[in-house]
Amino acid sequence: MKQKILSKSDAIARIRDGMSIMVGGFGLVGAPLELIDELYRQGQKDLTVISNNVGEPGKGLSRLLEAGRIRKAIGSYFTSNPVVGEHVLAGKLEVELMPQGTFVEAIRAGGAGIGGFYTRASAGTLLAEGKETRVIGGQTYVLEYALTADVALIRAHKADRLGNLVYRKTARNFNPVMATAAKLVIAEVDEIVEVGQMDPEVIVTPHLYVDIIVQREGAT
Amino acid sequence: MKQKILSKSDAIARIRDGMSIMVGGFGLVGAPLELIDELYRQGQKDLTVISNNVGEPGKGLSRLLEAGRIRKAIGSYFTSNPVVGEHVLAGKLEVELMPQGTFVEAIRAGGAGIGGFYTRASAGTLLAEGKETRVIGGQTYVLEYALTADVALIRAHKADRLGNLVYRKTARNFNPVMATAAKLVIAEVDEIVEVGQMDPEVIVTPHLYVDIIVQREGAT
Amino acid sequence: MDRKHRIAARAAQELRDGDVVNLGVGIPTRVADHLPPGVDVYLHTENGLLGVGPAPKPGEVDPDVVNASKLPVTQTPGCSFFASDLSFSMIRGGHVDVAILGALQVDAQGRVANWSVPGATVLGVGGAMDLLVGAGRVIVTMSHTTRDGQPKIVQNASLPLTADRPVDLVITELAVFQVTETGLVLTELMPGATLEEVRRRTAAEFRVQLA
Amino acid sequence: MDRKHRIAARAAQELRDGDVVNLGVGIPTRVADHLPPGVDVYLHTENGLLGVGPAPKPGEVDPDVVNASKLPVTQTPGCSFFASDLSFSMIRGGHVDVAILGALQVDAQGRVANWSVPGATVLGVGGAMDLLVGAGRVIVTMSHTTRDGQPKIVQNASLPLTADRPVDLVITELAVFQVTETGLVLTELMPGATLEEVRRRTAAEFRVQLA
Repeated sequence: MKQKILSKSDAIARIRDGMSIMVGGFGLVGAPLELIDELYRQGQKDLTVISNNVGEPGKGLSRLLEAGRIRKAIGSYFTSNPVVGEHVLAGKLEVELMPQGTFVEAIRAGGAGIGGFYTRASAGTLLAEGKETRVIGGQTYVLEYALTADVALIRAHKADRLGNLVYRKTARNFNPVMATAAKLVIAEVDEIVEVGQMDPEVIVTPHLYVDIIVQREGAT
Repeated sequence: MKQKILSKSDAIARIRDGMSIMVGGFGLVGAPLELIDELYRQGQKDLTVISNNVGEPGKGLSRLLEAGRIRKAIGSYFTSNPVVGEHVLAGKLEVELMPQGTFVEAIRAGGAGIGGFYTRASAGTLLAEGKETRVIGGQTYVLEYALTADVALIRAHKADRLGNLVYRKTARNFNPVMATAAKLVIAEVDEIVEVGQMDPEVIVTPHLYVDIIVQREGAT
Repeated sequence: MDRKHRIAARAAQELRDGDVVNLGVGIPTRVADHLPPGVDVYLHTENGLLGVGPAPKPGEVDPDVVNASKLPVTQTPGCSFFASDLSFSMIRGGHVDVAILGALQVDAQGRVANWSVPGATVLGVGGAMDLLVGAGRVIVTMSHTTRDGQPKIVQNASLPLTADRPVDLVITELAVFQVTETGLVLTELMPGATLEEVRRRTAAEFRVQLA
Repeated sequence: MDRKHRIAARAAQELRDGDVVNLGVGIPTRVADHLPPGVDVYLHTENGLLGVGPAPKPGEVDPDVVNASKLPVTQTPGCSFFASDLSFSMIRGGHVDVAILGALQVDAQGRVANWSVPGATVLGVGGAMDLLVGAGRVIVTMSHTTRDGQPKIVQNASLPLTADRPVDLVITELAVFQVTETGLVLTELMPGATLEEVRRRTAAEFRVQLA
């Protein structure tokens, strides 16, 4: 059996300057905060971050942003962190914004071998400017392309040693879908159990999606 | 609270001649056999069936086919039932065939408000003839459109009175996705429990997808 | 009952037993406090919960149970948790019966601008665009004018639209407008409001069909 | 060891510890019996199970646990069940490391025809097209010729192709071919086979690079 359990420093050491990184979490809920802190500690830079939000001032991904290590952020709602606006105005951060449903669907497409898809969301709005559209069944749909990344940092509740994952309540959010769409998937978990101790009916992320499991150090 | 539990005869009586019907199951595994039998008994005809297979001779959907009540079948693998071939050759059945992954993705799209999507599957083959293609990232993708239906007949293991569903093992297959893509969703279940008796983390089909619950009569 | 609660109470009258409802921030959040007797609704939040309950008591906060505003909420019996992809499939796919949202502007066709404030760099859209195109019925609840008295119901929106789809109903402290294919129709005056006042504070054409 | 098992055993040598593998019907099914020591693989079946075990003993059949051929199988520790949409997302998305499939024909570019038999009305495709475009690596295991001795490795397929993507490896009872950008390369003769015999029974051009 492949050994997937690594220390957070060994896990994050796989990330190189310039990589694209998906990061789970809705705000800080379900965000892999220990992995993000380790990434902050190790110093990788010039990163493209694909995440619904970019942390909060002094917390989570915002620490990387404040240190000038994020080049581009792709997501749906950055308004809650004023640091994002400051960096955009200062020309230090490129931002790509999309409807939250389009954002998550593009990531799903990336993980599911779907090259692109047509969604009603944003049709006729500023966000669809320059995008291809198509009328289907009398309504205008916008063409959106798949999103993938070099790495996904996700947060789960429990893993078994194979890498099967379950989540906790609304901390699930973007984590399972990001686990499908990156070349290297690193999961920060509260607890690791033996193979066979998870009910096969309730596993949310089957182990084929998970490369590395990191046990959280902090209290959960 | 809305009353969603009905007898199978009241549930199936909602189906009219000429309707399109999604039917869950991989072969007979996870197929809503009691609902299909009731549909056979009630006599609705001129049906379009959207199902991976069309039963087996004398069983499941094949009974409807043999009685000449299916006009068109949309699915992925009809080879296992020789009755399908006979009816096609006799000009009594129209067939629309697609790769199994495209079939299930089209249904998912129908339920998820996605108008169409690009898949690699079938590119350069007979099944893609006459379909639009697009090169994305250097590879050819085929444009496929969403599938929806008037009714979905699905099979689940357990329901609560609100209509939350869980499935059993590989009997899950197409059932959860079909539950998202039809105007009227009727679920045949082994057991009905009270609200609050299902773990909110393990519900596969949230109740907003389910209109009618029918308790199976037969032993499971 | 203050103005915001009156608007929320009027919106609650629109809900039917069994409806799955997504509530935006602000006035919409209060709709849940005004449900008529016998009407059970199921609150959906796009971050992955169907069956949102009221705010938790102090000391009973579960940091993993939040709503789309990232505020702590509770879960109700029969609820379910799911990932964001399924949550937006529900929204876009028409499985959320009613969305109740705030708006910065509504135009004469009933289209809404509610995601981008004037002048600022556009940095957030969230789930608004998906809800506006996908929800079965969309109800706008908002104050009739801005803080400085400017009409929010306008002939043409000066702010960027959130969707090409018109909403179904607009409820303010002064009036209720139904949105039809031919534009806005004033169908109700709220208690104490006059037609003259509505006309004065509205900058869009509308027809009047009071009951 | 009969011919089919020899082919399966050779295919098993291609698998690495931790691989997620999807096995087609026929010869591919037997690959699981020939895994080298220390190689744990996880069998995926497209109807919704990762962690397929061997056929059940009589009397221990669970009718709800079947493989893609609708035959009863068992489940292994650490397995998971999922719906068809996720199962094909795994396949198309490149998360199945290896697919081992049978074929009716392989052309000189290494493309496969395996879904439509000659003359018959086309009534089934199943998961073959998705596996062929999506699996990380595709290995064909098949008899070198048809029952009546006709070559199955041909310059141009007379049967309809299953995908535009060439496979990676073709294993028969006579030979192993690697598929490269410039076509088929014979890299191994199976025990007892001669280059002359392979040439005689193959109707496609190929290069020879025996170790």
